[in-house]
Amino acid sequence: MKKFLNTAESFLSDSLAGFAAAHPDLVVDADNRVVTRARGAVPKKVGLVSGGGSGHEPLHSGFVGAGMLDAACPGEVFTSPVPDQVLAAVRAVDGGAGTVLVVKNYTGDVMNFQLAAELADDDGLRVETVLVDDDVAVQDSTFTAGRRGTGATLLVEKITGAAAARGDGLGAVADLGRRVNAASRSFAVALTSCTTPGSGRPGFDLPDDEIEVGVGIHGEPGRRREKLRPAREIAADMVRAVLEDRPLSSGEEAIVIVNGLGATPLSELYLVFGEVSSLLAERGIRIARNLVGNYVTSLDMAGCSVTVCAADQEFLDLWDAPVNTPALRWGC
Amino acid sequence: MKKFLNTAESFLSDSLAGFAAAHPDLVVDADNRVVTRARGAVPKKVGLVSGGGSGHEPLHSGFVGAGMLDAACPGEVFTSPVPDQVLAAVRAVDGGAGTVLVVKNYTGDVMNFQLAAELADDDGLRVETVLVDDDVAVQDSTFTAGRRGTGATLLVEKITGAAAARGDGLGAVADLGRRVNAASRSFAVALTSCTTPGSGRPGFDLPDDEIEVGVGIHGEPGRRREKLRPAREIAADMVRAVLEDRPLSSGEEAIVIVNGLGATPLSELYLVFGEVSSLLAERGIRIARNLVGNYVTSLDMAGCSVTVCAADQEFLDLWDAPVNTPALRWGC
Amino acid sequence: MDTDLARAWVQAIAETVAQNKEYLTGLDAAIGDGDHGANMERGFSAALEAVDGREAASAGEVLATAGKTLISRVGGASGPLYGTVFRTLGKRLAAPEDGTAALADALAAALEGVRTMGGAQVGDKTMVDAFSPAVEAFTAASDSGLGAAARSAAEAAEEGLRSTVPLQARKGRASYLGERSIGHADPGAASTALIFRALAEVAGRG
Amino acid sequence: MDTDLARAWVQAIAETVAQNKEYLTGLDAAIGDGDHGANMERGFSAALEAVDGREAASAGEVLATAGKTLISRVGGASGPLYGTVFRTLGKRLAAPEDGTAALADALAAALEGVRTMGGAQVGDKTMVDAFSPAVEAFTAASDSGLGAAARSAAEAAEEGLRSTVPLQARKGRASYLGERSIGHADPGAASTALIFRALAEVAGRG
Ligand SMILES: Nc1ncnc2c1ncn2[C@@H]1O[C@H](COP(=O)(O)OP(=O)(O)O)[C@@H](O)[C@H]1O
Ligand SMILES: Nc1ncnc2c1ncn2[C@@H]1O[C@H](COP(=O)(O)OP(=O)(O)O)[C@@H](O)[C@H]1O
Ligand SMILES: [Mg+2]
Ligand SMILES: [Mg+2]
Ligand SMILES: [Mg+2]
Ligand SMILES: [Mg+2]
Repeated sequence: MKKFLNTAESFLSDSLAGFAAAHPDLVVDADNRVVTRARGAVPKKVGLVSGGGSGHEPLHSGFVGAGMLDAACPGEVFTSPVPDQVLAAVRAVDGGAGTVLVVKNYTGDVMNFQLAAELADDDGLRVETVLVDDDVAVQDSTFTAGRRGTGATLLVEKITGAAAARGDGLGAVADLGRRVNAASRSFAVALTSCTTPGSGRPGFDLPDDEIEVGVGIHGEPGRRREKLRPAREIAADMVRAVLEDRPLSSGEEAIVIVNGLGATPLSELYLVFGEVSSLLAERGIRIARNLVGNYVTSLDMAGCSVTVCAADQEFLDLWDAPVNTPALRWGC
Repeated sequence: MKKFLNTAESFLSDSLAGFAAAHPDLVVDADNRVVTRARGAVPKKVGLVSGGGSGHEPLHSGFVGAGMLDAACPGEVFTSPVPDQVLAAVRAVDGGAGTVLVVKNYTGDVMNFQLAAELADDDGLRVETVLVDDDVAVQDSTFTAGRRGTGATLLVEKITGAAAARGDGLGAVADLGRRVNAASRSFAVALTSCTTPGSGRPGFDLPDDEIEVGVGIHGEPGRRREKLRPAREIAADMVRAVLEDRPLSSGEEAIVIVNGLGATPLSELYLVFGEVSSLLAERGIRIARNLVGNYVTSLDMAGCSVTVCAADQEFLDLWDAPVNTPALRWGC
Repeated sequence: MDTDLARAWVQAIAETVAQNKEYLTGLDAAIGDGDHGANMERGFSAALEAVDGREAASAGEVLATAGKTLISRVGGASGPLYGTVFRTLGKRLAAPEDGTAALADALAAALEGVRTMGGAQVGDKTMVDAFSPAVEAFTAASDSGLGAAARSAAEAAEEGLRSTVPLQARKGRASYLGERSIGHADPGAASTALIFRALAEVAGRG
Repeated sequence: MDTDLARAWVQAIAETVAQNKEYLTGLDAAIGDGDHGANMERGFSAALEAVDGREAASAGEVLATAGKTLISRVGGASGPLYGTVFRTLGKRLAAPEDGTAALADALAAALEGVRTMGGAQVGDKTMVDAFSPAVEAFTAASDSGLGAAARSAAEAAEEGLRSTVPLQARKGRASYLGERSIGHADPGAASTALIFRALAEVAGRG
């Protein structure tokens, strides 16, 4: 394993210390492992908290700031945060209007955020949870853990963040988040695995001509292994998987994210975006907004995900609303 | 080689097509391979053009936009652009006030931009060149090719871009660029090599416990090979190399960039930034501004560079000035 | 179960998960995300510290402390689940005179807690596949005393662990792999087996 | 040199650099940035297309077209340098009656152009290390006719290429490696050797 770190044990706290040094306009509570905006709770604004295992940077800490999250709770690498962390975050951001928790659908995240919500309830704090489960590579069934939350998390956090900023109430923000999630689908392909500081070894080994198709963001193997093919064909498979699950008609508008998993150069992500945009154009689907870059990553995994969100005008307006965070910034 | 591409030959044009699709507010001239702002030449504003081999994205195309570059000329991967490209860019952005060319100090870039400058002169266009050569890993001597241009390119492009936007004249913008370059030093370390689409093989092989110290941004080996050590020690070596060449006194202010070379996760870059910021704090140097992320990359190389720029108030004001490009955006 | 035994159990678990960290992580890397070893080590070393640093009136108090610590320190799926196990045991073993039969009942309640929280059934390829047969075996053998019951439970848990290998996962991260989860043992079932083996060891000492 | 020979030379270079693309790239990957093969192939295939698609009154016109095309299509260090070489040859070989002595002078001027543009001397581990001895050898043998002069130049260029191996680079990308550039042949010297060998071949045919 080759990484810039001091010890595997101190990786997260050292990295958070650097994050704190780089962003003096944010507050990093190193003990509780909570990142908040400098101003703290905003009276009457719905608070927005997310979190999850670390290793997906800039998600979630990089999305704390005006117009997006009020707080992020980074867990250990690939390990959901503990309820105490989430509770500390809720307490820090609650301005009296309640707090929305954006939770990616993983058993651990769901349970820990659920415990936190119960603790918050004990404190008399109102909390609503929005579960993100956009990854169509995973079978969706009540008999399984259901779909993973991946790229759509960014969409939910941005759009609900804007709604909270304009003064929407707790129920409205949560409902909006659920609508964004329901309108979004993702699919990812990996060229390599990734290595956690703790394990020191890649999650899987891939020959030099094979890819993992349908991977998540935790270095786990995907649904199947395939030979490497031209980007055009891989993109076509990703777009097909996404649109089969949530068809968009000709004339509909979409927000599209081509997201790098960590080690894939921007030039390749743009190339994939070019293919995706041609494929959607062929179907008459209009890409109203897009994002190309590393946003929801999986440590040093090479690969990318494609997220398509069927966007109505409200989504687009809230997407365009000002945002000022380390990793997403416009309009301000 | 595992990359998202169709063919090695079409890599650059496919990637540029995706860039064009992703950024409808920019104009990509696919024939000339020139990226410009939608508005074209701004009357009386000094034009700012940069370019170089591709593979360093977001540099340079990702820095085209208000407050930064007027045009970028992406060459083939790791190959400087041809004079025709640069000339087309100069023609496109010249608003009558002349054009500054920001050129990284590589033999190929210097010669091709020089030829372009001569052609522009034949056209009656006024052109000034700012050469960036910040990499202290390379011996600086008139008998050699001199130092490479790396991370400081971003500083020069941002700060001169702001100066051009506020209406500074040709000579003033060029001089400012030279001052920024003179105040900046960089040093980089690689954990892995990178693979160009054309060659299909990494530039060098590194055992799992070794790093290349003093690398550039073209996959070439560095000055020496070392055992992997804790990030704290590697950061100390980088900071020492930079400050030995351009000492900063206690109390001085700096703009610091911890830049990923392409495949290094943000969490590790923040960790390195944390170490760098402790090391500078020990010396009483104040980090007035910072940037942590992938800005001047080397395809899929894992590694990072540290750039320190001794900043006066003018640099800081121009750094803070609004910028609206795909990869750098604030204040607007 | 008295406080000493409860402490000894927590200590034995802390030791065995530390020794088996790589093993648990390796299982989790194959079909999960490779953190189960680290999660268990972090959790039980913290739990041990917590119970060691604190007077307790009953085994239940010791185990409740361990459970709360697991919830506060582990995260992931295993944190709340094992946290629930030990908090439930804690609640149920409040009386100093609680014996093997009471422990059997408490373990059954703990299993119920895991099932309620995670929704997994036997056959879903989770810790339940080891926990459930272990509780059954413990209950069946509880008349023969703690040592025998715990040994029997540990064997059943290990058998349950082996039974996860051919299964396709329906819960937890391994479920994302679909058919590709077949052929691997479940990491949580493996840690459950360690937990029951640790109980058998400390019970055997007495 | 007549127009046919000039065209044949450009074609022979295009063929040999295409065949040796991997070889040139490999040399460049070791001490540079791994694009020299692609650069040379892109440049000379474009040059060949340009000279084939165009009537020319003299060898000079053919070579000037090749030179301009190299400048417009290659980029990198080799584009302007080889572009200068062929543009200079083009300027100097304007008269149809230009013979071997004129070519010798033109080659010397081309070398001077490379030196002026790149600032490299013999011993700096660049194409100059192959080009300079090739020009000397060509000039020395120019009385013996084009074929003999070109063969002698090709041998000198190849000898010059070998001489770059023990050198430490002072110009071009390889200079960034300092002492680590020692032990590798210079890619530009290798392509220069191919260019002179191509001249020897087409001259030998006539
Ligand atoms: N719904 C569930 N019910 C019971 N046990 C579960 C459930 N989901 C996961 N587990 C157990 O948790 C184990 C994984 O724990 P761990 O790796 O620590 O957490 P995570 O999966 O969050 O990384 C699995 O091997 C499985 O035994
Ligand atoms: N200053 C120089 N003078 C002469 N030749 C040079 C100079 N710099 C580089 N070269 C030649 O150019 C070759 C590299 O060409 P190429 O790889 O195509 O360009 P780049 O170095 O820009 O990638 C080197 O091997 C060397 O022979
Ligand atoms: Mg986990
Ligand atoms: Mg090059
Ligand atoms: Mg796990
Ligand atoms: Mg080269």
